[in-house]
Amino acid sequence: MKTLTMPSFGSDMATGTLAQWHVKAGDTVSKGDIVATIETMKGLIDMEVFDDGVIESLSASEGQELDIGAPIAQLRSLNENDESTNIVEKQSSVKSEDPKTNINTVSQNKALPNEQEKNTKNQRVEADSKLSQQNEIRKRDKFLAISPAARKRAADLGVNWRQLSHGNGPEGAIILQDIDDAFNMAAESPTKSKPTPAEMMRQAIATNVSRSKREIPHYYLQLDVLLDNALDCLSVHNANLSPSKRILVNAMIYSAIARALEDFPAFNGFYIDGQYQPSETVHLGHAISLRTGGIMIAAIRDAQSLGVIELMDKLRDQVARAREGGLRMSEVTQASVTISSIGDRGADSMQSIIFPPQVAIFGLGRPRKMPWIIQNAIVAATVVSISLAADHRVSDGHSGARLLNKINKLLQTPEKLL
Amino acid sequence: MHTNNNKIHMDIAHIKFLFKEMLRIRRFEEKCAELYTQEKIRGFLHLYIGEEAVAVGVMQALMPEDAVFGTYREHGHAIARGLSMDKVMAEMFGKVTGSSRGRGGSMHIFDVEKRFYGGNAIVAGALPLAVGLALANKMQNKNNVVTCFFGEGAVAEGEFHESLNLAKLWQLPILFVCENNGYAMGTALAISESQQKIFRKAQNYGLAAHAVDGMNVVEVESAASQYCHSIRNGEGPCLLECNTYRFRGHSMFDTQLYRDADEVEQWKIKGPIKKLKRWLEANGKLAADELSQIEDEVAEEINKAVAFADKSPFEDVTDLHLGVYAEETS
Amino acid sequence: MNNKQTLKAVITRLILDIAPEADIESLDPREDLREELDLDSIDFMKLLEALALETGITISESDYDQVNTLESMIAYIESKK
Amino acid sequence: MNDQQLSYREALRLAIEEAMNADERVFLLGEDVGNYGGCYAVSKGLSETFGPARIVDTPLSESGFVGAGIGAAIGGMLPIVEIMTVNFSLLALDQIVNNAATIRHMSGNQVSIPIVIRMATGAGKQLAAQHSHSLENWYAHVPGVKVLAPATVADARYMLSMALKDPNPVIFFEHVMLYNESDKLPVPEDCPDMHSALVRQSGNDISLVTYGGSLSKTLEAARQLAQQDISVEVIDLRSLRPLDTQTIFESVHKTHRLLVVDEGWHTGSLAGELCALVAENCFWSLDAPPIRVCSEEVPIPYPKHLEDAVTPQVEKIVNAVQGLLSKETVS
Repeated sequence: MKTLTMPSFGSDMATGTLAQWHVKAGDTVSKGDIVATIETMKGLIDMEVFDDGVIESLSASEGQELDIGAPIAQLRSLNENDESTNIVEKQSSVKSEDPKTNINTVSQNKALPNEQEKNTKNQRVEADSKLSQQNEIRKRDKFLAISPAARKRAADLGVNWRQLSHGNGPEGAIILQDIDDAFNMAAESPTKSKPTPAEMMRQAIATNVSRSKREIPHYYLQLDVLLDNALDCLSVHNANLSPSKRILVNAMIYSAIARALEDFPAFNGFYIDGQYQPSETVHLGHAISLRTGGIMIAAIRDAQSLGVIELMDKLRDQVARAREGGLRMSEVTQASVTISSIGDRGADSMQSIIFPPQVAIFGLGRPRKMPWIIQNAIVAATVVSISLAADHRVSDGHSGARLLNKINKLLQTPEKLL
Repeated sequence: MHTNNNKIHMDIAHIKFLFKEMLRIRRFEEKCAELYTQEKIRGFLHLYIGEEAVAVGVMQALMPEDAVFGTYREHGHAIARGLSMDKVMAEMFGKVTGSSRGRGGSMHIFDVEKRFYGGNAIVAGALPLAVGLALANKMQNKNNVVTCFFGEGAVAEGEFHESLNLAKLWQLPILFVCENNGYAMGTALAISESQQKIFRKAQNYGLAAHAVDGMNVVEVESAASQYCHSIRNGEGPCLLECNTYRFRGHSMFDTQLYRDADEVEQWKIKGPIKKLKRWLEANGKLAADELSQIEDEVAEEINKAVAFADKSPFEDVTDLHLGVYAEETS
Repeated sequence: MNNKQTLKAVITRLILDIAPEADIESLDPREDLREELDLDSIDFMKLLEALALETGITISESDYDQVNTLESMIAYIESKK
Repeated sequence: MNDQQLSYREALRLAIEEAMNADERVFLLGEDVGNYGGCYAVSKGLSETFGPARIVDTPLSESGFVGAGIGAAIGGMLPIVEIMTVNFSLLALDQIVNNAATIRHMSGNQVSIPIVIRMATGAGKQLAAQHSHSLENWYAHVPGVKVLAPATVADARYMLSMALKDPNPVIFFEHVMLYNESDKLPVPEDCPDMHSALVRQSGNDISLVTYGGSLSKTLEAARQLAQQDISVEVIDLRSLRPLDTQTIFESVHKTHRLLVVDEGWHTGSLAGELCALVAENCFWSLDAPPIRVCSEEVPIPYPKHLEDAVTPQVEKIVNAVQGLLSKETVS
């Protein structure tokens, strides 16, 4: 059985109307006979049949409009199993064929025409409303024209071009020369002296910590941790090493913290635009105090996978480079959690402020001798206070406490950390 | 087929060959019509049904080294010139295995090995090209004939007059073949040309020219052979006007309001294939089983071509820029 | 320049290498070296390393508390010479 | 003989003569190229040397003989077609765009069309609107052809030789005001690859990009601007398709400013294309909008004072640069 379908007479023809049948069910037809007349936008065109056979049934009525390819009649060919005539049916037509790479796929992956029109219509509505908002904004603050090159130069030199009242370009537009002048003027004039690097850093720290305090709901926990096992382990290890190879106890504590964090993703990641994104690895930021004032946070990448020796080398290297201003941009910006240590001459304990967009910060007090109860007996012990400040939007005290205990447990078996 | 003292003696085997060649074109074009209504072939499709005798007749007079320029109604030219149906069909399917990598479609079939320099969608657009190729042959002392097909519509274009003048001015080895089918799309010859005898226009430019019954393949072949013979003797360009008729519309989307149905029927009776079949049968040279065997062979060749075209891949979009310039070809 | 003074000069130079802005002149030799000059543990280790190279004396971890001041550091090294 | 002078037209003739001597397939066809010696005397004397079979005078059938040239290229010849001026080439646009530029790609890379089509172009001889067009950009718009515009005697001499060795159809524009220019006898080293632009003068404040007949005006404007210590970089495109965008971008990244001098009309000009390319690729280096000095949007008028008012002139270029640098001139 072969289906006769509404024929296409041109690519711009989507439908056709069956104006008139010239055959009825039961009629025999031969190849080339005109079986119907089709009404198109250009007028009437005869439709021929391409096979000999007998009309089985007509499925479209006169005057009916149908899509191209829609069935309009059934034709029983003379020898029912005549393979050759319906070879064409088995192959899928060019349009519906889905070849891997062809010129059609370029058009296929566009949305269907009418959806596409719908999208562009409501895009246009959105665009108009956005435009009117921008005009509002622009009216409000004076629109300052600046050339692209000047904008780039201002960014490079750290000049805030918005403070310039006008420029030397057309209609007062700000151009390169204005940026260079502003930069040089700031450098030369003693009164309005250019902020020294230290002052700029202080300003940066100020804005950062105040923002952190304002936005992040901190909660604080603190735990005193016995250090004697770690110290004994280290003194054995450092015994016959030259000073520059010796391991500091802080490196041991950092390593314990980094490994513990592997099981506590809520304390190692980034909170950005209302969304928390845990970090797959621990980039352990540690605060390095600079002799000229201020601190820098350097990140030890993948700290959880480093042995204490390796971690110590990284620590020593980063501190040295930080003090020579040689830290790489990536090292300064990529910490996923931070540790701030008061050092062995500081206070007993320290609570810190989280560095956004991180969600936790540890504070180490100075290792100190104090009485300690072991199996109901008082002994002299060396203890360090480890504090944890964390973001209550992401974690809660209970899991923070379990984290501190995990760190404590790791520090009691120091040889595993080496 | 052999020509002596330029009187053509046709043996029966050759006449049957002509019959089958015309039938191959006829059935090929009918299959194209079917595939077009099923949206397998897109773009414009101009069928050669009714004019088969012209292409088949003229091609017998050509050598492999001779060149052919077709028109956009070129399937008959291509098949009669010996291009494979597979490549022609694949070209209309837009497939990379097509004669022009699928980039030209029905109106731009190229096959340089067969010296077939394409159809051309600009009416009379190819006439100057043919003149140029003939000029190159002459300058390189190649004694080949360039054949340029065009419809009677082309004679209204300036390029027809410029080309015929250049051809005669430079005594070029070129055979112009005018397929006068009476209509330039919807414009009858009578309402577009003061002088409707196209060969007279050529005679005015000094070309040897005359008209033949374009429905009689034998007459077309003998006329074309005589002209090619004189061209190869250096007697300059010729024009052969073949009075013929297209049984289908200008293209697939044509309501044919410009002519009435019985005129078409009249011409169908004088159709080239029907005429030759009647002659062969009358002389007992074409038995019924032999005819159906020919039909089966033709149908098989066509179905193989459709299958080949259908399963061929499209050109990869990343090759889009290949061939814009010579250096970017691979 | 007797032995003590040469040792003091050496230690002072090594400290300045590590902390160039350190105010050595006003340093009370009996005050805690690290406290006064704000040397953290890494700086202190670099100092001991430099001293070991310069004087051939390596100060072990257990002896750290014997070298807390400038004076005690000089005495410790002299005793080991 | 080092002070021997060579004119722009003689340079073209040398290139044609050299190619025709070297290869039998090279021949010249066009209106009045033979007996008349060429309407701008480029082919004077060639007919005596090579004979009418290779220096072919054609009837006034631009579509016919340009199409024939293209057909001859298909047939294995290396034709040079001379169209008297770009103004008459409009009759042959169909053959150039639909056949020469298209057939290689459309035939699936089977057909090669090695042809050079030469045309005079531009205004300045008071020939009025129909004989003064600058339509290089119409051809530079079409993929499949190359478009060259030599502005100097050396470029005329050696870019034509390179074009004649190129396997693609090349449209070769000769500005009418250049034919009489002369310069010392060029040597091949004077002429880099035909596809690359050339920094005729380096500078730091602004990049002036131009081609063909406008180069001399641009260099004169640069000279005058130098006196007001404005350092101008002048770039001669030489090839209009393909465009040597690398040289242009490097210059704009350095100077931060672009002015294009183009004798075509503003709308749809090659200068417009250059400004778009620079805006897209050098946006963050721009310290001023990329601007153009083109012809006024009127048919080129006959009288000298009007023709000069319409077409790019040195003063217009100087004023445009000053406006851009917002440095008021002293005078």
